[in-house]
This record gives sequence, C-alpha cells and structure tokens, in this order.
Amino acid sequence: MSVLEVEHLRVEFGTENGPVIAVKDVSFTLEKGEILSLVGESGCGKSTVAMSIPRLLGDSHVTLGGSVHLNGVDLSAYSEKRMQEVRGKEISVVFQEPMTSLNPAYTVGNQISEVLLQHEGLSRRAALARAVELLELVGIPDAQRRTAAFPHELSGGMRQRVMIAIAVACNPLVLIADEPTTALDVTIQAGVLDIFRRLRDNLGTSIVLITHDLGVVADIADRVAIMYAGRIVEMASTAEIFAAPTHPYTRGLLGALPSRAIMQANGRRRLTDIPGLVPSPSTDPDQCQFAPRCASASIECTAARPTAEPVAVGHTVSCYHPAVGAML
Amino acid sequence: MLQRVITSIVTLFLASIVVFVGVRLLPGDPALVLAGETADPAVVAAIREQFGLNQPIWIQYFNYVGQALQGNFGVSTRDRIPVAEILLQRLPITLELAGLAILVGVLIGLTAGIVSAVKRGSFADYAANAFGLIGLSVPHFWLGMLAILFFAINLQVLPASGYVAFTEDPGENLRRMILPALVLGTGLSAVLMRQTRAALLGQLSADYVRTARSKGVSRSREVKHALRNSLTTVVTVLGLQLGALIGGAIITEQIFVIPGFGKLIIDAVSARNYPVLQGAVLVAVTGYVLVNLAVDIAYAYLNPRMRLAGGAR
Amino acid sequence: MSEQPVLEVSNLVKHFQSGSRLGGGRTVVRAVDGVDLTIGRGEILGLVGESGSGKSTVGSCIARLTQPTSGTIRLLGRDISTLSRREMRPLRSEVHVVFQDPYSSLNPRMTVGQIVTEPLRQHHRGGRAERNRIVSDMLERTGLSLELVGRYPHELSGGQRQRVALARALVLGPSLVIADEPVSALDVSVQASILNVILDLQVELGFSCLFITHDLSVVEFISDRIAVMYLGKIVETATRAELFRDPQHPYTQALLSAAPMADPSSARGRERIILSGDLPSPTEEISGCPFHARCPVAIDRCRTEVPRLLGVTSPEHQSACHLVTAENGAPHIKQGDKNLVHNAS
Amino acid sequence: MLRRTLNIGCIAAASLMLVSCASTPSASPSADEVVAGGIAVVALSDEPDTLDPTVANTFVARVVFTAFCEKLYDSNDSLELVPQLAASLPVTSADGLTVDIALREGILFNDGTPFNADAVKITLDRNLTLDTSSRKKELAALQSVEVVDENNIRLTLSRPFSPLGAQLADRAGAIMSPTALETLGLDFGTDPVCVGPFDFTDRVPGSEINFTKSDYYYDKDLVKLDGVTYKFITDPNIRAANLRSSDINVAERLNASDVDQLDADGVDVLDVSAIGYQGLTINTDPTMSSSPLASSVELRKAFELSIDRDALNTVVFAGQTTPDCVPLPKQMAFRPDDIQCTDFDSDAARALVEASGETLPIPVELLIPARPTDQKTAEVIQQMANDVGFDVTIKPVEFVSALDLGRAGDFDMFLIGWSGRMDPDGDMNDLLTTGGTNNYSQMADSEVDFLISEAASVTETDARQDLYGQALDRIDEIKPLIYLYHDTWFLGLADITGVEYSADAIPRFKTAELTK
Amino acid sequence: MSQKLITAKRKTVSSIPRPRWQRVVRRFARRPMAVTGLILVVGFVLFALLGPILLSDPNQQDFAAILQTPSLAHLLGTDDLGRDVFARIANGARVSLMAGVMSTALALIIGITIGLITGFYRGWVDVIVMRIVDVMLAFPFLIFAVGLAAILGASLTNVIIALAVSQVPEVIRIARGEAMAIREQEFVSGAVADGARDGTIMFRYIAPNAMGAFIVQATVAIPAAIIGEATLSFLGLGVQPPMSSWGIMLTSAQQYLAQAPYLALFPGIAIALTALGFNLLGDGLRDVLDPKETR
Repeated sequence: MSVLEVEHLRVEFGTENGPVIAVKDVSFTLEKGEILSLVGESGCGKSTVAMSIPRLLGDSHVTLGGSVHLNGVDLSAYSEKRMQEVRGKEISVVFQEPMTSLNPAYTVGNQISEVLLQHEGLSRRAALARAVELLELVGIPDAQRRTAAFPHELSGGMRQRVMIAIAVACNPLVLIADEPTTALDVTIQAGVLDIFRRLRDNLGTSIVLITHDLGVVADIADRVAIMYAGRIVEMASTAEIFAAPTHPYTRGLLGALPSRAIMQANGRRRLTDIPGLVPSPSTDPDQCQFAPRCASASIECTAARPTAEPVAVGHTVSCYHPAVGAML
Repeated sequence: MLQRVITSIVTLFLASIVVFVGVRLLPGDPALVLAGETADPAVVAAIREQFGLNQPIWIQYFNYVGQALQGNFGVSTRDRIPVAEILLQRLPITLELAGLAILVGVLIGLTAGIVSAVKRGSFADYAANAFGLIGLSVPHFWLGMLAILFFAINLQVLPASGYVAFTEDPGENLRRMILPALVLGTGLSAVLMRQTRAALLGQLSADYVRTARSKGVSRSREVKHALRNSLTTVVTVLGLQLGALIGGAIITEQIFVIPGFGKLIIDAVSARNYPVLQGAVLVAVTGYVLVNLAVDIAYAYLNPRMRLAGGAR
Repeated sequence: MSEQPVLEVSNLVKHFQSGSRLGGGRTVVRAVDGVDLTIGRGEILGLVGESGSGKSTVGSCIARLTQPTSGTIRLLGRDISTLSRREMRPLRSEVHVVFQDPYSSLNPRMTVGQIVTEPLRQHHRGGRAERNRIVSDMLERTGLSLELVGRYPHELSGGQRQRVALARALVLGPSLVIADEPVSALDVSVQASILNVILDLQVELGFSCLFITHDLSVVEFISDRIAVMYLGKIVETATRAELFRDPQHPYTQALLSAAPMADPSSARGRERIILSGDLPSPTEEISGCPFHARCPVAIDRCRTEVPRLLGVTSPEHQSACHLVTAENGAPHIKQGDKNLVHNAS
Repeated sequence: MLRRTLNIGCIAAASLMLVSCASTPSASPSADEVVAGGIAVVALSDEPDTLDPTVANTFVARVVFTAFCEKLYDSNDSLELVPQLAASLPVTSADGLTVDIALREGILFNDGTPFNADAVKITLDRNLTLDTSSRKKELAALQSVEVVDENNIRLTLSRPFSPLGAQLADRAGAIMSPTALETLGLDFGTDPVCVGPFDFTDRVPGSEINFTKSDYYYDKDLVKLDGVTYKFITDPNIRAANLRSSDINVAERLNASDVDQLDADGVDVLDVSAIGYQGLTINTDPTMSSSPLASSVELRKAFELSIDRDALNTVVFAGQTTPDCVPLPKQMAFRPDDIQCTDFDSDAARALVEASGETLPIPVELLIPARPTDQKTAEVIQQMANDVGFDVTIKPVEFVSALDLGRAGDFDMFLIGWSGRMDPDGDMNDLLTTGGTNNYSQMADSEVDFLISEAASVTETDARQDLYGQALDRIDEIKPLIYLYHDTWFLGLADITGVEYSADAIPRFKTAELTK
Repeated sequence: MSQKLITAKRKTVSSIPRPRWQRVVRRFARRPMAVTGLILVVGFVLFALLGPILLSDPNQQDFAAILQTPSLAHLLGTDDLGRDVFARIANGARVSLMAGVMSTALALIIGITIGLITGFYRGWVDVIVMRIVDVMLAFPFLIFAVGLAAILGASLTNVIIALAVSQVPEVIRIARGEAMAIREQEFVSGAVADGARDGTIMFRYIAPNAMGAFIVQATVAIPAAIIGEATLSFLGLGVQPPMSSWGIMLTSAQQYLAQAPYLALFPGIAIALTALGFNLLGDGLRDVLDPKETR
C-alpha cells in the first residue's frame, strides 16, 4: 500500500475575476521512502497540489475535489480538528521562503518545541531538549545556543534547516517540500538537499519535492511528475525522464536548459524555447492544454483531452503524439 | 537608541520655540485681558512689566526656558498661582480621562479588531467594521452632545458634567468619568479596531502562520502567532493616536466641564494666560514625544528584529 | 586585446555605511572590495557569484547608478568614476542596464512604447517619426509584437517584459550593456528564449555585455569569459572553457561541484563538496583570503595574507589563491588536509 | 421718584412671565424642610480671576467676593448705598472735598485680626498705589486716606466726586486683612482674608473655589451653611442640567430658553434685570472706518430705526431681556424718567437710507465677539438692517481679540456690552467722554464731556439725574452707540432657600439654607 | 512567436495607451461599501451644489416660525431664528466640502512636493525637513489647528489654511516614504540609466506611481478635515455667519439641546454621513489600488 495516494485532485479558487482552477485533475501515489518530484513552471499548480494535501490552503474561497489517502485512510473526510492532528505529525511541510516562514517574534527553540508540545505531549523542558537534538540532526552547529536565537539572527540556509527540523520533529510519514532550496545559494542548496536525502535514507521518510529546477530533480528525486496547466502530463522515474522524455512539453523543458545545451555544444549556442504563453487557468476546455504551443499538435489534440497512457514500465504520458527515444 | 533620545530632545527644544512664538502670535494683549473692562493704560503697562511682557521676545524666551528647566514655569497671570502647581493639579485629571479612554479604546478596539480579523466575513466582522467606520466619521463633540442629551437629559442616569476628585469620592469620580471616557475612547477604539484588524489580517496571511498551521496547531494558536507580530503596529498606532487623544480631550473636557489639560488650554487661550498656555502645551507635547519614545522602546521588546538605531517612522 | 577595451575597471571599491552617525554601532558593509575587470569590444563577460558577493554592486557602480567609494571605471577610455550626475548624462547612451526583476524594472505607469522611447527622449534623438521608427525596429528585433506598444507592463508576461527592458536598453545603441540577473526570475522555457535573444542581438548589434548571474549553467552558456566573485572580490577569471575545464580557486571548485546538473547519472556520479557554514557577514573585516573560513584546504598563510589575483598558470587564467602554483597548478579541495565538515553528521 | 423707578424695574421683570421681582431674601415657594449646615454648591458662568480685590476684574470674582470679602458699603434694590463695614453712610463736606466714614466697631477679619481704621487705610492705600491696581482709576479723585481714630477715617478728594460711595460699595471698598497682606503681598489672591460670612479654604484652578463658615464673622449667627463651593461651568446648558440633577444648588446666568423647562422641573428661578447693557458701538471717526455710518448721523439713526428691539428680545432671548435705549438700568435712581426711545420704523429707516445719497446697500462691518448669543444677535440685526438697505457683514472674532480691535478702532460697528455700575458715572464716563479708554466709538463732544463731569461733582440726586438726562439727550443726537437692551439674569435654585439676589445681580449666600 | 511578428513589419507605432482605469473601475464597482461611499460623497456634492439653488434662502429668518419641529414645510425643522434647517445644512455642505477638499488639496500639493524632494535627495534637506515634521507632529492636530486658526483669525480661508498646514506633515511623511520606496525600484534606476533628469524622475516616474497612496491619503484626510472644520467652527474659530457651517449649527444647537434636540441631530448626521462617505470611498480605493491585489 502506498503511503500517500492522491486521486483526481481538483482545486478551484474563487477570485474577484472569476474562478481559477489551479489544479484540474492530479493523481499520483507515493511509496515509503520515495522522493517524488512535482516539476513544472510557475502557475502550473504544483505548489497548490502540495498545499492541498495537508489542507493548508485554508481560504474559504477554495473548493477541493478528489481524494487524498494516507496509509489507506481517506483524509478528505477528516474534520479540520482531526486534520490538525495529522498536520505536523503524519504530514509535514517545508516551505519555500525561509525568511518569512518562521515567526520573527519567537525563538527557534520555541518554534520547534511548539510542534512537539502539540503532538508528542512532551514537557516544555523535554521538548526543548529534543529541539536541540533536531537542530543537530539538520546540521546546525552549536545547537544548544541556537535554540535561543531569533530567526533574524540566522542566515537563510540555517533558517531552512530550522524549518526542516520543525517538519521532521514528529517523524512524519510524508514530508512535503515546496521549493525548499529555491531561495538559497547553490553551495547552501547542496547541503540542504543532502539533508533530505539522508532523511529518506535513515528515517524512511517519503518526500514530495516541489521544484521548478530540473537540476535538483536530477540530483535527488526517485520519480518525477511533470505538471502543465494543472495536470500531470508525464510521470516516470528520474532516469527515464532525462533519458527518454516523451511529452513534447517535457522535451521542451529539457531543451531549454543551458547546461544540457552546452553539453551538445556544436557551433552556435542556441536553446530550445517554447513559444506562446501558459493558458488562462480560469477555463478547463476538453482538449490538450499544451496543443497551442506544441509543434506536433494535430486536430486530434484540440478535439479531446488525452488521458495518461503507459509508454514504458512506470512511465505514463498524456499525449496523442508521444515522442520516442532520447533528445538530440 | 541614544540617537532617538537626542532627536526627541531636539524636537522638544524646537517645539518649545514654536509654542513660545505661537503663543505670542495670538492676537489680543494678555495685559489688556487682565486689566479688565476698565483697562487703565497705566495698569496695563504695569501688568506688562510685572509679567515681563515688555521685553524683547528672545529675552523672554531665554528667561522662560532657563526657569522652566529648573521646574519653574512662571505664575498664572490670572490668579498668580504657580503654573507648575496648576499643571500638577490638572495633569492627573487628564491622565485619568486619557487612561480610561485608552482602556475603553483598547478593550473595545483590540477585541473588535481581533474578532473581526479572525472571523473575517462574519456578522461580527461586519458589525465591527461598521463600528470602526462610524467611530471614525463621527465628531467627538457631537458624540459628547448626544451622550449628554441621551444619558443626562433624557434618561437622567448619569451626570451631564462636572468632576469629582478620585481621592474625594472614587465611585462618584468614575460615574462622572464614564461618559467622557466613552466618548473619547470611541474614536480611539475605532482607529485601533481598524488598525488591529488590518495588521492582524496581514499577519494571518503571513508565511509563518501557514507554518504554524502546518505544525497542526489550533486556530487560536495561529492567531496568537499572528497577534504577537501585530502588536507592534497596534502599539505604534496607540502612540501616534495620543495626539488625537489630547486633541479629543480638549473638546471632551470642554463639553463635560472636566478641569483637565484640554480645558486648561482653551481657558488659557481665551484669557491669554501665556505662562499657563505655554506650560500646558509644552507638557502635552512632551507627553506625546515621550510616549512615542516609549513606543520605540516597546518595539525592541515586541519585535526582536527591531534595532532602535534605525528609528521608527 | 590590442584594441581599446570597452570597459576597464581597476580597484573598484564600494563600501556602504549603515547605522547612524550619532548612535554608535556604525558599520561598514564592504560590498565591493577591490575589483578589476576588463571587457573587450563585443565580448560577454559573465560575472558569477552567490548572493552577497557584491556582483550586482559592481554592475551598478559601472552604470554609475551607485557612486563608487574608490577606484576607476573607464568606459571607452574615459574615466567615469568621478563624473557628476550631470556630466554622466550624455555618456548614458553608451552604457545601459537590464535588471533582474521584470516586474519592477518597468515604470508601471508608462506604456511599452513610452518606455522604449524614453531614452531617445532623454537624449533628444530624432523627431517623433524617427523615434517611432527606431522604437518599432527595436521592438521587432527583441521579438515583441507591435501590438504591444500601447500596453502597460502589468498586461505583459514576464518574458515580454524582459524583452521590453532589453529593447529599452539597446534603443540608443550602447557600447556596453550591463545585464544584472536578467533571467533569474523567469521560468526555464522563457529564460531560454531571452538568452537566445540576447545572443542574437549581441551578434547583430555588436555590443559588449557584463552579464551578472548566480546561475552557473547560464553563465557557462552565454559568456565568452567568466569572473567569479566571492565577498566583494574576484577570486578567479578565465575564459569559459578554461574555467570549467580547470577551476583553480577552491571556491570555484566548490561552486561547480554544488551546481545542480540536469542529468541524473552525472549528477549522482560526481563527488559532492559541501562547504561548511555560511557566508560571513559582510560587515566583518576579514583578514587574509576572504574564503579561508570555509576553505577545506586553507593554510595559515590564507588567514593572514590576502591573495592577489594572478595568472599563475597562464596570463588568461587568473585566480586569487595562495595554493595555486605554476608547478602543481590548482589545489584540489577534495584532497584538503581538513576533513570536510559535513554539516549533518 | 425713587420708588417709581424701582416699580418700573419690577413691572418690567414681572411682565417677563417670571417669578419674583428681585426680593431680599428670596422666599422659596416650596415648603421644603430646612437642613442644618451643609455646603452649598454654586455654579458660576466663568472662572474668576485672582481673588485680590485690588487687581480683580471679572464679574464672577465680584460674586465670589460677597462670600468672604465685605465692603465698606453695599447696594440695595435701587442700587442705593447702604453701610456694610461702615457704620453709616459717608458724610461729605460742603465743598465736596472731604468724606468722613465711621466704621463698625469690634469686628474681626476672618483670621482674627481686628478690623479698624488702620486696616481700612492699608487697603485703600494699596488700591491707590499698587502698580497693577485696577482700583486706581476708580479712586482717581481720592487723594489721601487719614486715620481719624480707631473707628473713623477721613478721605481727602482732589475734586468733588459723588460716585465715590458707589466705588466703595464695590471692590475698591473691600477691606483686606493687614496680616494676610503682610504675609502674602502680591500673592494675596492665593489665600485671601477679609471680613465675611465665609472664609477661603482652597482653590482648584479651572474647577472650584471652596469656602467654609467663618468663626470670626460678626453675623455668624445668621450664617446657616457650613460652607460654599463655587464651581466654574461655562456652558449654561450644563449648569441647567446639573441643577436639574441637584448636582449643584445654585446656577447663575441660565439661558432664558431653559427657564420654562427648569421651572417645570421644579427648579426655582430668580431673575433680575442686570445693570449692564448691550449695544452697538459705532465708529464715528471716518479716518478709521470706511463705512458711511462713521460720518452720517442720519444713517446711524436709520440703522437704529431698522432695529426692532422687541423682536430681537423675543427671538434671541425668549423675551427675557429688557429692551432699552440708554446705558442706565431701569432700577437706577439716577435714570431720567422721560426716556423716549427711537422705535422700530423700517419705512422711516429706508427713507433715511435712500435720502443719504450713498450707493446702496451701505456696507457695514459688524464686529462681534465669537460667542453664540452675540452671533445670534448679530444675525438678527443683520437681517433687520439689510432689510432697509444696509449691507451688514458679520465679523466674529474671539473675545479678547475683538476687544483689541475695538480698542484700536478697527471696526465699523461693534456689538459689545458693559457690565454696568452702581453709579451712572461708571456707565458713561470714559465710555462716551473724549479720549476715554473705553470710548471705542471715538466720540468727542465737549458738551457731553462737560455734562458727565459736572454730574459727578454734584451730590444731589435730582441735580445729577437732570444732568445725566441732558447728557443722554445729547448722546442720542450723535448716536455713537445704539443701546439695545439690559440683560435679564436668571439664578436657578435647587434645594436651597434664603439666597439674596438683588439689583446688582450678585447672589449672596450669607443667609442661605439648604433644604431637603 | 517570431513568425507572427513578421506580419507586423514596417508598420510604425503611434502610442495608444489602454485605459488601465477600466479594471480599477470594475474592481471598485464590485464593492458595495465602496459604491455606497461614492454615492454618499456624490450625493453630498450635488446637495451642496444644487441645494442652495433649489431650497429656500438658508439665511431667511422667520420670527413666526422659531424652533419648529420637522414638518412638510420645513423638512428638518427650523432653528432658533426660524431659518430652515434643511436649507442651512445644504449651505453648510458647501462649507464643509470646500474646507475638507480644499485643505486636503492644499496639503497634498505642498506635502507631496516637499516629500518627494526630501525622499528623493535625502541628505541634509531631509534631516531638516524631518525635524520640522517631527516638531509639527508633536503637536496634537487639534491644538495645532486651534492655535493656527486663533492666530490667523476666523474665516473660511483661514480655517482651510489651518487645516491644510496641520495636515502637511503627515503628507510629507507619506510622500517621502513613497519616494524613498519607489526610488529603490529598478525602473527608477532604469530611468537614471536612460539619462533622465531628477525632475523627470520625480514627476514622471515617482509621483505617478505614488498616486494610489496619495489618493488614499486624500480620502482619509478629507473626512478628518471635515470633522476638523466642524470642530473649529464649534469652538468659534470657523467661518463667519450668516454662512452656515455644520459646526456652527451644532454650536447654536447646543443651547437648545433639551428643547430642540433635532437641531443637534441633523447637522451631526450630515457630518457623520459625509465623513462616512469619504471613509467608505477611501477603504474601497485602498482595496482597489492596493499593489498587492493589482499584481
């Protein structure tokens, strides 16, 4: 049984300018000790997926559809009260912005202990002691002293480590990391990714890693889901995606990477770009949403929405014209 | 920090000049007022001399400041009572009024602000918003008139006016302070409510609240997180509102005949009682500056990021 | 480099004062601490560094958007480092800037047409018709539909905005364009199209470019030559191929090793170097090599003596490290005496 | 003669629908039970200035003085002199240059200091010599004070001056304790001691002044109250409201418009036609005022004709004032009997305006103190005058500044009153005489000057009355002032009886008693 | 994408700015409270403009009809001089709106100019101006306005000046803050890089982008100034009679609080409604113009 099963997730926001369907139909599973990466460009709905799993979207203008099962238990039936018991304990989250995601008015130790007090029923003293251990776990030197620090006294990398410490404090089944390294410098990023890897290896934590950076994906993910306009268009193991991308959008993304372009440097430097713009999220027409920007689009593509079909073992793609073989 | 103190002192120094010159720019000769209806020119001249009004203004100023720094604010031209004594007599009265008004303002404003931010879109939110808007739109003095009309004239449950010292009769003192404090506090609570609501709404949508939520804490804890960071705004607003409060106190004291600072200032203006006017306005200004200095210091406590050297606003 | 370089920067220093004059606790942020740069005609120099390295400050000093503390900046042979705002104004047709944030770099209250025309207006170029022709031409070259001319920035996508910024920067035909992280805020597919446009235009118009970025893959893709900055200093400079083939400075090596690679097999196969600690605070005065605190191979000399930027192995490949020697070449940080401090052990 | 004048005042007051004609002491209509002792709380309309009789100037201070500071003389219902600290009326020598005053014997100041001729001399000398003495001018004719014996003094005058007695019935005749004067000097007002039914306790600036019953007072058996507290409440509505709620026992100067309601609520209201007047002072110096009124007597007359004093009285004052066209109050003995007012006649006024040859409408800027009642009066006058061809613009200026402008002659017309004096000299001299300090109208008429100064030196009532009559006639011809009315003042009483409220509109509490 | 461009080739441009306001208006129209505010404000403006034309003379005294309660002949009754209260309130609306709008406009003009300059140049100019602003702010608004009005003397012009001057420091602070914030934005650096002059930068780049803040400040300041005018008039420092002002009406109503409470009621309601209108409008505009939401 998968640790996490997301089925037909749909998220709609009511806004002043009409509804925005951020996530249209997303299904995936996450196995124990697996790192699944949701990849896509801004506006594709990947963060919304991440936030809707622990139901953190919180606004009254949100409509959620589909179901989320955690270890076989349907969370969508849970009340807000029961969700509070799940959040931080079974499912926890690391956010993108380490600068703003910690409360500036409380000490680091305080903020770590809070989650322990909430779920583990520890005493204040025990929680603080555990906080020190957790800080050590995420590689913060001089952890004892750091518990008394306020967030503004720490660097971005340190803060992100504190965030991770909070997230893993109760040893969650699922850790959702929403662009956890985007705001960090590369040398710091490497260290933070390393922590995720070790959490997976040592504690068996299952991780949903949201990112736009294919470099990060290549580095750490076991499986990749490529998202476009609120849907997963291709899903495969990391090796497969890079070796044999099938969806034209996936191929476009990979072609746009300077680092890959350089590797094939032959004469004039040139990157593949994807013409056109991301479609408006307010509608959900019955067609391939990528068709208007797709070089291999046909009439078929605008007639009906392609469904996810397997092209290899563990490799599905939603496209009428999947490309075969490696990229040039 | 030190710089904040120095700026405050400079501000006070400049303010003292403004007060001094401003008072002297008022049309109408204070000596003439004192000389009364008959106003014998010789008497007028004698009075001028007695209060040093015949000297050049800068000499008057330096004499005044020199004396004031030693705690001597001169004597009231009207009754020859030392100004310092008068100020000390009046200050507690206005402080009581202001204190009660702040109490009313903070109790109503903070509660309403928190409730309306937390229960955004609910009936309570609309009610609190309506209260905030109306409180902001209604002039103090009119509210005072209505309060007198309703409570004192129609219902006759509260006295229309007058003041009884707390030391004399605490119960009566409070009974007489209820209406003025409510009237004065309403405006404050309206502003506080709106600012608290805005600040809290801003903080509630901050990333760290989402973090708290992701830890599985209850709604009330989330609010606590946000509230802690909203307090800086609330305290600042409270500091800045003090000016409005002093202004409001002038009118309120006038309407309810409370012998506080506001009434003292108005009376001193109409009597051209320079020493009292100067003293009272300066004390009001000093109070305002000191409170805002205190607010900046409170920042450090409420918001660990704040370094005082930067100076607020 | 026989012909005169477009830009020569020597010993550029920019210190920011922070804190108050009266309250004590006044600190100096050494954003740029002695930088030398040269950009030849038609050359793209990539300036790469992490946040806080001072790379953007170098850019804004060169464009004279910031007054440098000391040092000289020669634009086309003329020292512009001490010119007043007024004196600088006519020279602004020779150097222009493209900024990082496409949302804040365009005046929200002006239309695309107005924005691109603005430099022409300021420099009194041409009449109305002439300006419109130049603007149309420029928009076209940057790949913007002329229909967008009456639009406001908020009606455009991020990629379109960055094209507008590019058109504005190039409309006067400058000799030097300073591109300050122009693609960092964009999605990869959009980033690709912008990088393509910059390369195309550079070929067509022949301007020189200082391309500032933190992204190694971007800098590798676009630059002719690369300079690596760390804490206000340039630690290494070389041609693109040379730098990636033989990174000499330990910091460069760490940077290259940490950079994500969009290829799982090589990404996982390589040996990773994870630096300990964070960037030191820029307000601290650091003795010796700025990198010594994080450098796995640092020796005592690194703590006391500031290494100079020297072309030890070849004059074209300069690095500022005591450990680079003509005989042995660069040190290998994985073989340092110190054990690597793995942060989370 | 004297009786008749008083009757006029009485009828006038009675016709104004209300209560008692000033009676001494007032009889409370309710048969409430009297309570022993207690402190009467009195609401004054303003805060008194210093309680030093030598320098005090406000009317409200005069009210407060009656509690603790008796004078050589006092006035009765016809504003005639009666002895208070003096044993009898002053005796003036034939040439009018010496005045002998016999003093009460064996009485004490409120600090126990004996009251005697020395004490009187010290007070009078202080009034004459202190730099800031406001009494100096009132006593200008007094040359020296001589102690004849323990209980007699003799005043030497520089010229015959019949208003002297009236002055000694006011603050100039308030005798201060020499002991207190010695200790406090200039600061006497901060802890004043005189002879009086009550003794000063303390003063809370801006709020109240407290008095307790004096142990030393010669009439202390008559004093029933334990003390009096004077509170300062400027807003008449609030005075009325507090009276209703019995927060205070006495309120002076209530709004005419509140009287009915108060009466209905069971509050006793006494009224008295105040001795002061309200009028329109016209600047008669064309170099100072650009209004044609300055140079044209006819236009000034037209202006007066345009004013319906009775309508003004009804509209603004609910019919509670006494419309009049001379400065002297109706209850004053010296007031001539045959006053003929210029009555409202808009047609005649219009005819005069049109005959003036000026371009119409004729501009007049009316300076007023920025106070609600003055404002209202001005608006009514504006409408009346504009109706006949004037163009009145109202310029409200804060009171003190308005006085400044008035004094500087910087106005066309000035709505300003005079608080009135016991002696007609105080209502005319200096106000209408050439070069007078309060001669805002810039009037300079030698005939008027002569008549007024002559009247002051004559001692016989009939002769004085005649001279004042001539002066008023002459003034009416010139019209530097359009007199409008004498105020009626209302004194509200709640749970108190025995308050004296007589012709000078100053309530006295010597014999007052609280009721239940 | 580049293919599409070719069709537009050789066509030169003539800028046709798109109405950006359409969107703002649409967003605004969706807020019932804001629209209510606008209706109130427009209503009172029309009332002020048309009232005196349509209604009876506000200064016509009728001694036969004094202190009459509201009736068909006098919708809101008559005052102590028999004048029609409704007509006087209409007349007072002119004074109130004029005082509110003019003083705010004056304060904005002065404050924005000074604020932009100090915020843009900073340095010693800024230090001096801010010291002065600090001093001015140290005086409570009412004390400042009362003092100024007392010094200048009572008239509508002087009330406007007093209210304007007492608002200026706040406007300076806002304009300075905006200038300092916008100055740091990259498009301003871009303008410098274009070679734009300081004046151009201040008034073409900074000022238009701070407009939202200024508009919002105006809607906050106008109701405050309206209440300020009423307060000054109430204290006898306001406009001259027979011009009626809501504050003056309240002053005289105070005497008749017990007998004719409606005299105090209606002008007060007028003040409150006008201020409410501007406050609602301001809240609406703040929401609509908030940069966070327009993104």
